[in-house]
Amino acid sequence: MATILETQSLTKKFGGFTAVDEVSFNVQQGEIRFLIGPNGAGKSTFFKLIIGNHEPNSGTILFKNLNIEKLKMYERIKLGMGVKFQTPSVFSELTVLENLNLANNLNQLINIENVLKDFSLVNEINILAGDLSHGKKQWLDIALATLSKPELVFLDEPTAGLSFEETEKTSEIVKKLNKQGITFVIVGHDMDFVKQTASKVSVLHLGKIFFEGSVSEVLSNNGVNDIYLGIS
Amino acid sequence: MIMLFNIVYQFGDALSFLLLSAIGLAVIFGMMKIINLAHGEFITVGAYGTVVSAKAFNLPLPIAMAFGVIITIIFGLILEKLIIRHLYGRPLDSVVATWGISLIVSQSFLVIFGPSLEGLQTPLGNFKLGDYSYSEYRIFLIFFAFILLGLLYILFMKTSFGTLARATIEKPEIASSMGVNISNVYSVTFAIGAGLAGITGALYAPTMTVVPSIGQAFIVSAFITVVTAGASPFIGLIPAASFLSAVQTSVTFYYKATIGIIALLFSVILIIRFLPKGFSGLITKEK
Amino acid sequence: MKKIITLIITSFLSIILFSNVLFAETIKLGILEDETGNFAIAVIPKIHAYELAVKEINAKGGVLGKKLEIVRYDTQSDNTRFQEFARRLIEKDKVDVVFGAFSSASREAIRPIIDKAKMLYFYNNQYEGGVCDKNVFVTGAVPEQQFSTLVPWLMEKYGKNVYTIAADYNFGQISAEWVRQIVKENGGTMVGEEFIPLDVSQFSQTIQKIQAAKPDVLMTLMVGAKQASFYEQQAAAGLGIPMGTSVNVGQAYEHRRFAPPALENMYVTVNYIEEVHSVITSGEYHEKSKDFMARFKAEYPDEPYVNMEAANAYNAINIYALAVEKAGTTEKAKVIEALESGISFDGPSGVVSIDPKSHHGSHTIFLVEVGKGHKVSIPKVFKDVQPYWLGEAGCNLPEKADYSQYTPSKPPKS
Amino acid sequence: MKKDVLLKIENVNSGYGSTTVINNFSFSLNKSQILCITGRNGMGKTTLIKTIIGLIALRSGSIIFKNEDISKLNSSSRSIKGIGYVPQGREIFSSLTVEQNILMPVFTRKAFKYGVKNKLRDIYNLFPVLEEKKNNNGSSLSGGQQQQLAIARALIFNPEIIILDEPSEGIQPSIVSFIGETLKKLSNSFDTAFLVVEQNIAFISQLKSDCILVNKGSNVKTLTASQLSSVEKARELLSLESH
Amino acid sequence: MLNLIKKNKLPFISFLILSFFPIFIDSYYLSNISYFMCWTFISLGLALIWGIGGVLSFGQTVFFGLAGYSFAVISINFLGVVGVGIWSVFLALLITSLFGLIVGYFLFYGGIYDVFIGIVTLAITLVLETFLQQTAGPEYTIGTARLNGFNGMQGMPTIGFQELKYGRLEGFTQYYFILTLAILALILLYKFKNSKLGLIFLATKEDRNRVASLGYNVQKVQLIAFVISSLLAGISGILYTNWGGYITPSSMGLVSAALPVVWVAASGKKDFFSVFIGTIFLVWLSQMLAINGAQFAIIAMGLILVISTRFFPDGIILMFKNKLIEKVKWLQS
Repeated sequence: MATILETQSLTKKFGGFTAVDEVSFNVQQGEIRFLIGPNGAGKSTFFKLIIGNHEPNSGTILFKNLNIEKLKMYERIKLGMGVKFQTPSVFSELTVLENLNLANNLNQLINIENVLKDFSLVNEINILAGDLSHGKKQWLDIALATLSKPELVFLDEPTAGLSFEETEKTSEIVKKLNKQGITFVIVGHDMDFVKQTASKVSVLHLGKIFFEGSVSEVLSNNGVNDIYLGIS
Repeated sequence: MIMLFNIVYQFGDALSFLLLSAIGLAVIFGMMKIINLAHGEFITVGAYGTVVSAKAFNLPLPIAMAFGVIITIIFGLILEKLIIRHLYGRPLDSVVATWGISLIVSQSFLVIFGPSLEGLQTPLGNFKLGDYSYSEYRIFLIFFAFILLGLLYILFMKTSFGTLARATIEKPEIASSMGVNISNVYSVTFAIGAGLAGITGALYAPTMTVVPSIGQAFIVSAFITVVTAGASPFIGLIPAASFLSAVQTSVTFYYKATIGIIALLFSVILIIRFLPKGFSGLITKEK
Repeated sequence: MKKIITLIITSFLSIILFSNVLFAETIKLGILEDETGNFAIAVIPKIHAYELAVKEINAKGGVLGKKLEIVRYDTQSDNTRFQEFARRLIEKDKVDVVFGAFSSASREAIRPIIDKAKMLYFYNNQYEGGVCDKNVFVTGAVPEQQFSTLVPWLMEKYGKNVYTIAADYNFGQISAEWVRQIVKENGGTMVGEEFIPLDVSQFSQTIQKIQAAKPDVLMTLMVGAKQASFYEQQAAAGLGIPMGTSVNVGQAYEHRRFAPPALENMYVTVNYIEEVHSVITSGEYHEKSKDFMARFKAEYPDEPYVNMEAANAYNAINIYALAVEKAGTTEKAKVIEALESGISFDGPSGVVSIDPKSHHGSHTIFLVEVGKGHKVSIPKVFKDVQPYWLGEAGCNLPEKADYSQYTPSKPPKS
Repeated sequence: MKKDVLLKIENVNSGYGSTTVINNFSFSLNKSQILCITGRNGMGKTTLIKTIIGLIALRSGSIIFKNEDISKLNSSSRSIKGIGYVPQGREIFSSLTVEQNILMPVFTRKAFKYGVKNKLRDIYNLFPVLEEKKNNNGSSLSGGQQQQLAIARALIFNPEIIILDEPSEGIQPSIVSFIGETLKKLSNSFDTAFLVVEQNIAFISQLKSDCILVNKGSNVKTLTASQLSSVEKARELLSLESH
Repeated sequence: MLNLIKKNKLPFISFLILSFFPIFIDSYYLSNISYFMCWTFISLGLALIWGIGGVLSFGQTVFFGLAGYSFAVISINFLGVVGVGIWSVFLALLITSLFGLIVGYFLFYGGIYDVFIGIVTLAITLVLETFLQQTAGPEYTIGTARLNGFNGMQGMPTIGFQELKYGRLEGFTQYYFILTLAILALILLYKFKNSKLGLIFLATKEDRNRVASLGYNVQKVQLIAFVISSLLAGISGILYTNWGGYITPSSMGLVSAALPVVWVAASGKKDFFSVFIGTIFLVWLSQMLAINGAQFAIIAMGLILVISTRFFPDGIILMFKNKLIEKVKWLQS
């Protein structure tokens, strides 16, 4: 399998504080990679560095073997990325359909009905996105990130505030999209979701990669337990 | 030596004008996010309150000034209850309403008091250094501006009222659910802003022509100072006003007043471009 | 609640809509003056003076047997209002003549409209001078009348070093140019000149600049309420230099409104102020002014001050009436012809004659001194001062129609 | 019904605009009890909480707190009566320091000025990380620290009940379980009652409390602590399979 | 076309009425309504960037003034040259949109947002005003055109074909020209709003970052809209200059700058048609009040503004429009 994303010694400092510290990280095509770690470990910063919301102090980012660290966010997205931010950020004054149309950034022919079905939004098509329930907002947000079939999609806490049933459903959606060829990098705390979905997990701690491995390896690692899971 | 004192005096004079122009707006716009186009009219109310009470009741100036400030506070409270409280969280709509208020106030003053009031004499005297003479009241204004700003900083950053006010303005619903009577906090905060504008009016009334449009002399200075001060106006006001008045006085000194004003406006544009968080952002170094 | 408010607004609007009333045949005088806004203070006496003149003329039976009727709009010190209402006067109200405007900018705003419609227009204000326009007549004083009297007198009394501070726009710049020229002609030196934007209200820096130059005489050509704050501030700083001006005192009566000593030691040349009758205790000017004041105060007892523009407005209406009487018609071309034949009116401050070449009026110029405690005295009166410059420079309206404004540095002949 | 009922919700209806979200909802909560409310998204859990604390107007029904109907009071008065609130997403005041955040509710309560120092001491003992950062701005804390701060802010004025909306959301597992233990400790030693809206099954079963399942704005069923003792069992019982 | 009318019955009827107006009214009202309509373009431009894109510019008058002055300077310089009244309009608009491009680039690519945009554009318009006020002297002459400082410029030719009988923009010609231009502007603005670009711009109001994260160059979209709005403000400036034969620095002052913001907000900034009608209504209203209200005109205007924001937060005209469409079934599409 080919490497789709690679960072080399990526570093980001805020004032005197190093949020991301020389992180070298790579993702293979077809993975569902999870990025977990304590609050404040630098997960969100790392994620924002890759999609272009922050500028790194040093280091390189390779996407499909292209250097992208100098590109603006929209340019990176156009190369074949998709993003969902931490808090659901759908356009609340637009309808669900308008939201989806907006996400079609390459003006492709997309079967919107299938998308609506996949995300259980069929009945809400003409509802303002702001009036959706929290769970449906999360799904619409994931739909926006994945609509134009990008090769690599980042999801930041896609199951925050979801019930366990909704979490399971989200996992199914992600796995289905993964089968269709989308590689995922997912940031989150929801260990149920991780267990259901992940193909590989990276643990970030104090701005560095602390541990990397399969779900079971991570769960059985004492270090990860100490800093993060807290299962004694 | 005299030259140096001259520079300090001119700079301090311009600085205190910017600070006092901005001080009420720093609360109402800087904190409460009401784009108050009637800020100048609040100053007018303070000035008229001072002059009218001084003449009508033959009050000594400091008492008349206090009277002017109290009238502005009452005016602010009434306005808050009737109109402004419906505009919180709708900052852009506040533009129209406060514009309307400013029309009403300045025109009402014209109708009630006529086109001009008889002026007051500037208090205190003057002193000479070499060829130059200086108004003592102007020096008093410089000190007063700094003291007022210091008190305001303490009020909003260090006292329990200030904590409540900042909390309420940031997240009114949450503050309310923590037991804060937000409607009172809003009223009091707005009244403080109005009162500060009233102080500006009262202080400058004896030095200027008291006409219904007197407040217009302050409005542009007020907005540019508050905006360049940044998100924490009480921290940013002094550096912002210092920078702007330094630009203005030095350019005016070497060229002319018109170029001074143009330079002032240009530096505002550049500050916003290169210091998007204003001067307070530079100091607090927020992420 | 909303319904009630909607109702109130709607009924309010309909009242406004249908309140225009038709009048019988009269001579219609359109008046555009700033009843509200920045200039209201100097303009309100002017409006009353128009009304007084019209009332007096109508009481005597009107002109050519017709009554005079005023159609007046409040231009709110706003140039766009001047344009809107000039059109309204001309196209809707179909007035016979237009009077008005305070600031030069508002006069310039309506001049294109006036000229396009070939309307007759009286501008009744002291100003920077130079308007050479076939359709325009000026009854206010101009710089050559005010400065050629004031500046030499001041230089003789106090010294040859003159410093000018002036509003940084047309009026201030052109007036300063006149001062510069007259100072030079009289062997003086300009030790400094500063132009200040209209929006400035704080003058500490200006005051120090003046002190650094050590002038004998300070010419203050300051305009508007904000700039008038200079006087209080210079007094507070103890500047103490004799001042001369062409605008203050005579328009917005600062000597009455400001607490002394703000205007002490100030000299102004005006073609009228209400003190003329009380300061000059006998003679022609005393009598005429006293009579005028008595009639004015009988009509408008609350008028705070009768300024020079009030006299100019009063003169303008009377001059127009005389011209119509002479022409025997209100037809504009004929009235202009009559005016160009040399009409004179004996007004509150003596005879005002229209100079045919430039359409400007001659004036009696009073040199006013504001002394201790703002006590007014008139040390000198200049009789029959002519608006000589435009005519000498090449403006000759009876011979050659023109529609421009000229300045000393850009005269008509060049 | 036990005698020491603290909060009693009876036939409550509420919603936004023309839509009714909460339908004839009833339950009661005793002193020092922990009660969970769970259910799928969009079923009205947050609306219910906001109705109880007074941020959304009640349409009908009653809210009885300490034997007094508080449904006519505004949210600040309800808070003064002794209801603490930990909102979803923490809602820390970012422009205040950590200590100002904690003390903020005290400033509006004249009666609580005394003894506040001791209370603050207790809170710092409970959440040492907050003392470490007490002069930092609220916005500089991490998610887990903010959650502790939000609880501290509710604890400071000794409320009889604290209502928490999704306290585990976006928090790392170790801190979630620390918070769970803290809530249990507080309900035991300070007699504080807790009403917790939560979807994290592990957290619910950790609390060992009764749990109300909400569907379409109504109280569907109440499960006891023993029924929820294991995560797997809880999951089964709380699922709302195909209605 | 028919579909367009069906969907927009109320605007269609309004324009039908407006186009038959000249039959019923005299030349004064004709020119007065033309004057009201001059101001609608600057409002529409502001409604575009503010109502749709959430960008509040407080200094649209800088484009108004710049266009007016450019038109005056160019046309005076080439007086007598064939067609000067027409191509100087295009040149002036070109200058204005270039300036809009520069200002917009500075704003959006410089990362300036929210209220700061308002202050920056206000500062720019005040700089231009302050500069022009003091250009009375002969040194401020461009070619043969004197800027003439505070007193303003005049003497520019009337736009149009000077030789033709109804070829110049005055009277009927002016009225129909402005009306047609307004209809055209409205149609194009609605087209823009309903286009993908419009959708993107609308979305930037809520969350710029999210729009960028969907792969769009947010700055570019905002810049395009800003240039369109500066162009519209420029059209107002030229039409106004042509109407009165006069342009002055005070059209860029604080008061002038605030007026379009007030018109747009009070009318209903989210709906172009309401903004069009609202601008005409408010300019007319303030004129009527000035004519009949004497001293109380300005107070009444202030009261109307305060009450309308207090009770009709979405704009009074938009509220009336929605009420009307709601009540009159036939108007619904």
